[in-house]
Amino acid sequence: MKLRVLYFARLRERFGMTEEKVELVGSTAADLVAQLQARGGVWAEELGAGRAFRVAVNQDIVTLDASFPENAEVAIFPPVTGG
Amino acid sequence: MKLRVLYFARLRERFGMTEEKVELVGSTAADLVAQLQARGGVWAEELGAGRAFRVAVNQDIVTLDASFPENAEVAIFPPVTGG
Amino acid sequence: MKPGSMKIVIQTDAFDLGAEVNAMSQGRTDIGAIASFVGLARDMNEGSGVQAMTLEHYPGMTEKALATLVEETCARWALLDVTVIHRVGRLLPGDPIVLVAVASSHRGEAFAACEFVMDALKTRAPFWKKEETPEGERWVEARVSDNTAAARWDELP
Amino acid sequence: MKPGSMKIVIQTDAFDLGAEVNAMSQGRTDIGAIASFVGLARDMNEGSGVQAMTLEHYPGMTEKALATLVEETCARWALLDVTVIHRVGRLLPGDPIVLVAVASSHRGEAFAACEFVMDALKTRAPFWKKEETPEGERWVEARVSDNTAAARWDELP
Repeated sequence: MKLRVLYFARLRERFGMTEEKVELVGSTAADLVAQLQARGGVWAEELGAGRAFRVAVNQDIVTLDASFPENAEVAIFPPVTGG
Repeated sequence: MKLRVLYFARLRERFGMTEEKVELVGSTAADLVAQLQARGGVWAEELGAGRAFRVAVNQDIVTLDASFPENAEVAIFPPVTGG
Repeated sequence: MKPGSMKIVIQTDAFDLGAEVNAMSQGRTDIGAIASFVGLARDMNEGSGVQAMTLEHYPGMTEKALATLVEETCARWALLDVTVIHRVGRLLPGDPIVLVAVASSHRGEAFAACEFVMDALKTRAPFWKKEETPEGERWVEARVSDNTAAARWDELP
Repeated sequence: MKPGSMKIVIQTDAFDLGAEVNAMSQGRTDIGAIASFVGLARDMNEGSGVQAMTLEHYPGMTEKALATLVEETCARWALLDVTVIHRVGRLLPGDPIVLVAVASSHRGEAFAACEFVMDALKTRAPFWKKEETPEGERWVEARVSDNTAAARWDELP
């Protein structure tokens, strides 16, 4: 399935991009994270086990077992630090 | 002992005075209240059993067993309602 | 809290929340949080309309009671500044009555201390309200809920 | 709370606490309490000096997350108005970052709701801070204490 994936804050900087189109094999947030980890390098490092990050689907934070609707706007970012 | 006694709010209005000099027979807040109650009328009514009022000595709220220092500034008033 | 960084004022005039809070943070960079509270005169109390109210106080004791209360607050939480302003005299519905502002490094302390000051003020500072209603004038009775609100601080951390 | 009496703004400019709180109470006489909070940029964090910070956010999600949060707050407490303003962009120590103001008939609701909004905002609104320190730039890490502060509202009445 096709997804638009956005990155913010430290992840945006480390991945060197603000967003990309991803053709996902699978349908859940966990599938997406696994596919991105498989790129190795900073992707494996930042999205590896024990690293804290959040996934949002259509601007709501979801758990890793969440399924994506087609053409979802997905975002991956560090725990928030505003306020 | 000689005391200056101030009244505030509803008690000031009901007693018809803002302050008076009292020659107290006894030495505690309870003694003063009993002496004022003995005047009868609004005094007996407002300071009677079950009525809520506060006694302050030199501008600190005290309990009825508190002893007065000589020439104390005493105040009797209803529970406070500011803020 | 550095000496002197506590402001307690009883006045008839209105106050300016923005100016008070700005004065707290002006020229300093160690404050992370300012919690503030404004209490206003409502047009309704105990089920009847209020056209105006008059606040009476006990000059001298009021200042003393508020200073003691603020010192207690500063001993309990790590604070950087506290301001308390309470109006007296005749006020109309919508008029601000009381302002409490508390500055701290972190928000938890600022919120707790600000609410504590308000709860304690409601039971310990010698102010009394007299309301003008269509049925005539009446002195406001102390609320049991205010005693409950003040008492819970005896148990809380 | 009447429809529309909720204001959520993300902006680079400074805000004016006094003006926001005055706007809430202007022309109405049913508000008895306004609790407010201002969070400011500090010159120190995690033991090192902070010369400036830049706030990044997720446009679209930020507004949605804050609107959801405020709706949740209004469902939980009897409120008359809520304002949330959060700044983004580069800020210096002493600069205000966030403002939350909550109006209610009574103070208990106003205090609780204001603190709830701040605690929830800290864990649910997509803002990120990057600090400039003498040792270089660094992204601020989320605080365990913020999760603790947010989680306690799951248990409290």
